Amino acid sequence: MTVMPKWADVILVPLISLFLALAISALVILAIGEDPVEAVQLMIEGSVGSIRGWGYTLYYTTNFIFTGLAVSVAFHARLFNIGGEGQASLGGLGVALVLLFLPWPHWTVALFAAMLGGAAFGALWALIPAWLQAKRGSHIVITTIMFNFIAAGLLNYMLSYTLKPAGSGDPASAKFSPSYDLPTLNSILTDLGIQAARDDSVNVTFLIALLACVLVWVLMWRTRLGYEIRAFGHSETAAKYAGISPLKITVIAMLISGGLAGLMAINTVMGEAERLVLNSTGGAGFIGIAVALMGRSHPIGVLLAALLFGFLYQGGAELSLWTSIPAQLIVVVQALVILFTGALDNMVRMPIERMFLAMRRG
Amino acid sequence: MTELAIELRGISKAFGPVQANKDISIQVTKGTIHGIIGENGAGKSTLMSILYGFYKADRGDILIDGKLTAIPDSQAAIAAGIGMVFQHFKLVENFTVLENIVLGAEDGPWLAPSLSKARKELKSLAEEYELNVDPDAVIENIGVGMQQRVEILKALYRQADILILDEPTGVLTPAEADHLFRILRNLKAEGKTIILITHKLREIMDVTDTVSVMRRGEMTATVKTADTSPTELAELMVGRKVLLRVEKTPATPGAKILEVRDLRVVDEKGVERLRGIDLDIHAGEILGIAGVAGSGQSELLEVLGGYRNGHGKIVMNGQSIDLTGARSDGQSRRARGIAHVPEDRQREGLIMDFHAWENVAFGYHHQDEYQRSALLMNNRALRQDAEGKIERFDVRPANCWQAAKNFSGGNQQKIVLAREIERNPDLLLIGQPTRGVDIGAIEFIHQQIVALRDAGKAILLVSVELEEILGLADRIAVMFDGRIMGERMAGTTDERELGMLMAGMTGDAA
Amino acid sequence: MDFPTLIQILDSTLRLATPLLLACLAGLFSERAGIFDIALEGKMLAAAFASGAFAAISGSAWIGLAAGIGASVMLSLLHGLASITFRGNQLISGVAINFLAAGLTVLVAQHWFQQGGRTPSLLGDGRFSPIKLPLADTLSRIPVLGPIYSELISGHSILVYVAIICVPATWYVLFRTRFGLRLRAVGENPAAVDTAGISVVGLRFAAVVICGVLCGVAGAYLATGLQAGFVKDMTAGRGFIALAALIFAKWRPWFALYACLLFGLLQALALRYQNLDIAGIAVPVQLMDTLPYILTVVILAGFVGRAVPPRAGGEPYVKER
Amino acid sequence: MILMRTFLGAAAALAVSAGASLADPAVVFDLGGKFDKSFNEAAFGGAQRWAEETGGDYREIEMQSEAQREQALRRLAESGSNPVVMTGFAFGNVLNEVAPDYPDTSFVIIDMVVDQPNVRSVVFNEHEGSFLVGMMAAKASKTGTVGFIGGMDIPLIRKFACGYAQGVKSVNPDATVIQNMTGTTPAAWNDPGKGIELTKAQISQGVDVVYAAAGGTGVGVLQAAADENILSIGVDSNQNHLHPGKVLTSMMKRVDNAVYTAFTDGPGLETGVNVMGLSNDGVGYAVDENNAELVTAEMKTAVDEASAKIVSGEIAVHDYMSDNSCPVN
Repeated sequence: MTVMPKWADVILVPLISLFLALAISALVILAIGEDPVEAVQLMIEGSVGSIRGWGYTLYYTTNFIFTGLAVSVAFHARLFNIGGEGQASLGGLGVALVLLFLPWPHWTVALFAAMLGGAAFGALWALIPAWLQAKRGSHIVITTIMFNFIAAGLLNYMLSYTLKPAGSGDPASAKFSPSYDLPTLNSILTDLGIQAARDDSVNVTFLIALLACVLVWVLMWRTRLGYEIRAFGHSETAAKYAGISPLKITVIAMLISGGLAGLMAINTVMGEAERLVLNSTGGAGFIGIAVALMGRSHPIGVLLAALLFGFLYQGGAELSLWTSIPAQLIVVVQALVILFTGALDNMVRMPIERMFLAMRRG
Repeated sequence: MTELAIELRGISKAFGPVQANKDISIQVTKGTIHGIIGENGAGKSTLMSILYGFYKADRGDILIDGKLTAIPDSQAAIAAGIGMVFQHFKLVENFTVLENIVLGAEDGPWLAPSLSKARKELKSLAEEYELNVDPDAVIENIGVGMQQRVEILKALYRQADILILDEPTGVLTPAEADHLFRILRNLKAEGKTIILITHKLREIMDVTDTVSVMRRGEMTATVKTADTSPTELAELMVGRKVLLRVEKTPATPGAKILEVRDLRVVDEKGVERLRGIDLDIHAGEILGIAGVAGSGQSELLEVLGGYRNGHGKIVMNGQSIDLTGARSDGQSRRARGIAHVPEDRQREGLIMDFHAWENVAFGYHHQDEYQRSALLMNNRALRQDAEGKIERFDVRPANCWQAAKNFSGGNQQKIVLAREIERNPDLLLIGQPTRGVDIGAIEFIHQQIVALRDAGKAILLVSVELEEILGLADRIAVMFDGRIMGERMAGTTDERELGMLMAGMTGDAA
Repeated sequence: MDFPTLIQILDSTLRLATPLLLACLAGLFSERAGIFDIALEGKMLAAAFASGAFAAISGSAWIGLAAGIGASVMLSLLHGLASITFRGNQLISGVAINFLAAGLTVLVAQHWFQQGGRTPSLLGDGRFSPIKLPLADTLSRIPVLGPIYSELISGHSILVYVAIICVPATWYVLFRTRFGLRLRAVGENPAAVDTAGISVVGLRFAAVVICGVLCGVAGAYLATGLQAGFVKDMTAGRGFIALAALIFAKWRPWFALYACLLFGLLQALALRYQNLDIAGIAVPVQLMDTLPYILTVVILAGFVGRAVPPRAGGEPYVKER
Repeated sequence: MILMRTFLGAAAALAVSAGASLADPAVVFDLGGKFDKSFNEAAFGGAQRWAEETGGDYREIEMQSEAQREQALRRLAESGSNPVVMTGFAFGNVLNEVAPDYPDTSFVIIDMVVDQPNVRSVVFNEHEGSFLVGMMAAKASKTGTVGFIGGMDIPLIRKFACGYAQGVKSVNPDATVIQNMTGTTPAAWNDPGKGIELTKAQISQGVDVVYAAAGGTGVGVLQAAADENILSIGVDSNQNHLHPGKVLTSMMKRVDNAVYTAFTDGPGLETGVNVMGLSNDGVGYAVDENNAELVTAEMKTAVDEASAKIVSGEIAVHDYMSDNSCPVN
């Protein structure tokens, strides 16, 4: 029995949860002896107060769109893909291998190839947990956690022994060819004659992320596969009754999920670092969980939540640059958002449901 | 002497917007068996759960032995001498019988003394009431009848004077049910009070002293069993005159549609659920499968519907059907003209969170008319199709944007039926067509099934309601323990004969 | 490998297995009661910070231990609130708690000590120092057994012995007491417990609090026993290895001990040998580090004995209607 | 409206603070953080010394993630900080890109050579300093087995190890040098627990002097050495005070001097590669009241003698990074 109108479910509840998370974050800032108002001002100024700020805000947003969509697609199939981090770092490996060892004539071709490489490696890293879940009943949450660690070990090994250029002290690959540099907001604006910040922040992959939102929406709500994924996610028994193969859906949903997570690497590895470094993901795989939860697994919601987290991330980075508030503040905000929009959802929802019930009766 | 064991006064309980119990009052005399009868969803279980402290009533008083007693939780109910055997047993599957009995009734913080005391107690209880169980057997390894005894023992071990049994015979064979009723009479003789919740009229007439009837959350009547009749009770349950028989003409079976030979199924736990089934179904007939729940009829439906793998031979319209592998699933069965209304529509037949229009295509979503292009689905076509089906099957409310979970049980079933029947299948598999469906919808559903038969289609009907099988089917096969015990023509058999077969007695003995 | 090296490696194994074991048993209590807990890591981290901070402030390892347990139990209660009271998703709650601990520890450490998210180094009574068992010196001259007693068995901090004693204690509580029976039952079928008149919520909260206490001890051991103070992210995935060990042990106490010792041994070997040479094949340290995770995946895949978790695990208990 | 005011207010506040920081120097600490008791802390110490002596202000930033590097450098350059000093080789790549965009800003990078006109690259002859403490280790060792515990397994740390081993062998050619690296990722700088375990493992192999070149991990090494009653050698900063009487000496890498000098030189400082070695007190060993009793006169004489010979070129200490190999091990 629906007691709440849909708008309350998709807008009101997340907003209240977000408000609670932010309110508690403000208390945390107060508790460590800082001024929340000033902190918020600094964050706004640093993230959306300048072209540079926007550049980085959108750069982080791009990451979070990819990982948020990754988690969302898996959520639709009722799979909790906690392995976005590992899949994204493997995606980075894929991008790096494609760009380091194969020649490409132009950045557009290179980008396309890198997308394939990143998505393929990310998908591959999701494939094994998916297969184990579907075929052997291994809990996908545990396997993807384990695969995050295994990915870290693998990447560590590759960067320490295989990809590291001789004589380098950095556990990082060589730089990619400069001809693969992606057009950035900065370079585009400069071409237009607008003086912009010089950096490698937001680049064309942002547009690809937006495209990914559209494609995921089309996939989930306009294709047979999406229909089957959602059906499977809502009821595995019903899906089986309808002749939808659990193995197929689990594997395909996780391949798409892992592929999306892997695609993030074109932004971080190809776009920003222009080489493969350790920890290029920077926790974006985990933020994807918060983004998907907040965005109710809908691409529009994911986009908005990713923007919010992009803002928090860039603002938080600024905060830690100019104040003594550590960037871990953002980790706390992220934790609180996951807590309130995910685990404590009922705490927010139940009183609101009661309220609507009372209104309907009254 | 009419001392009251229980008196409920003005009990009300709502779950969210649903009013499950409305101002219910009831008096249960000590040392009697008191039946509570009503349709599914009438509020019987809720009422008893309140009495057992499982739920808290919004309003109303409970009197035990004439004293006003607050029952905030099950602990209080147990302390007040109430024991309850739930429809779905509340046993820890990988614990032993002994551990299950001791759980919650331990003597002290250490386990060993409790267990040895319970072992002795169990022995004397078993002798007293004919309730033999092996105390060291693990629950998941014993049968349902045995598990039910454990539940009763659990209550007796807690010195219950009042025993509530919720639909206790749903999973029992008639013989097991008879044994249960013998036990209940023994308990009554010992001075225990028993409340029996059921929707089966026969049980009420057989075993109870008094019967209360519930309908839509309200108590409509309480009468002495001796002073009433099944017809009267049925009318009280439903609230109007009921046609207990389905109106249909005799069948005119045509060509053989489905042939099943030596069909075998082994389930996930390695238990053989079907042990060689042979069946034929012809066009224009309804074959009913009778049997106690768990006799293999679910598995039969599932194999035929492509939900589960099996071994053996199935020939449909002269062509054999794959029972394993990629071409053995719901989709390929539908392609062969087999439609399937599953037993559990909420778990299998519908996606409860999907809109009605999405559900109307469920399982057929890959069909050409629903596609816009190779990649995209045509949602508009889906909705148009859904609107037509909703109208023709009188689904209420006629709103294709409403989520399936927000329709009543009957309307949910109509959505499933509309989807499956309008595909014009050669064979319709239909399981528990009217479980949890209100009486008005039952008639409609039965009419649809008969109409499909009259259109020359083959129908395989599985139901645990013997009455429904007898009324609807033309031919009846009875299953027991994964085998078909015998086949009877509906017109020439009766409940007693089928009951013997359901209990595993061969046709000759019956 | 000579005998003294072996003793040393085993000694190191014991030290490294201790936090794993405590966290693993913590997880065992929680998951046996049907509450999945992927936040062992976060609770350990919070406990490590709290114990490091309070030991530094008070100069007493015991006060540190109490603070560590307190911090961990607080997070446990949060997990309980989310997953028991409000019937939220236990995994999501766990993820949130892990992040909360990772962020808050650094934030508070920075605010309190201004040392970049670490606590001051602990000295003297601020740490749990090794305990020499009676006669350790006297017996050390006995060949083979002497060194085993005096070096391997003796000379650990008290929390190591606490962890070991927790194994039989856990077994006893679980299988020989009323509480244990109920705890196991609530993880298998909470409805059975509920209808037997026992509070599911109460039992599960009890389990979650025990989990918090044990994680607290584990974290305190990291900061005040194994090391001398808190550094950010010092648990370094131990909570997840403990989780892996729990699955490896199939939720049984004695097997938890063996699994933790095995994983401790892997860590000890990985620490000692950067590139272990086994039959001419150099095993990179990364492989040693990830071996517990790989083994867990193999176990989960059911290739080496299937791990069946408690049946009601992960599902919030809702009374059926 | 309120939002607008907030924006303007924030902008105004930032403008004021930006104005105040004009031409102040800045230092950027690497991921280990400025309180790693080692490398970054030394840099912090240099900056503090400058601030105390001159009364000046400086900006400081601690890296939290890889992606922040570029952003931090650009923000500092744009907000007028000059010179901008950064600690750690990991900035190399980024600086190479950033420096040309801000020709008016002077950058100083420590532990890495970046060839840009406005960049001063400060590198240290760690192998020379390590050679000296290696000699002291060999002299202090009774077992003839000494240990080395490095942080991340990178050529720079191999350079420490190689210099150390050469020093040990120069005193006692039969000595055994047991080497361990904490790991292959930046996390290796920050894992005192692993430092403790590695030290205990080395002790069981007979090590009685252990040299830690492992950033924050070294704190654990020194701790374990003190607990187990053997000698340790600190690195980068003077770490003798951490466990008085237990730390034989510290291999001083005067990152503090590099930062201090850079700050003092101010905007427009001389660029190019700046090699800090024994000759210009860029490296050395620490003697203070905490280890005075441990360093014998004979030891000191021998080491000082060797130091002079290295400066004069009479002793050539092999630099691992010159060919990625070490003649002894």
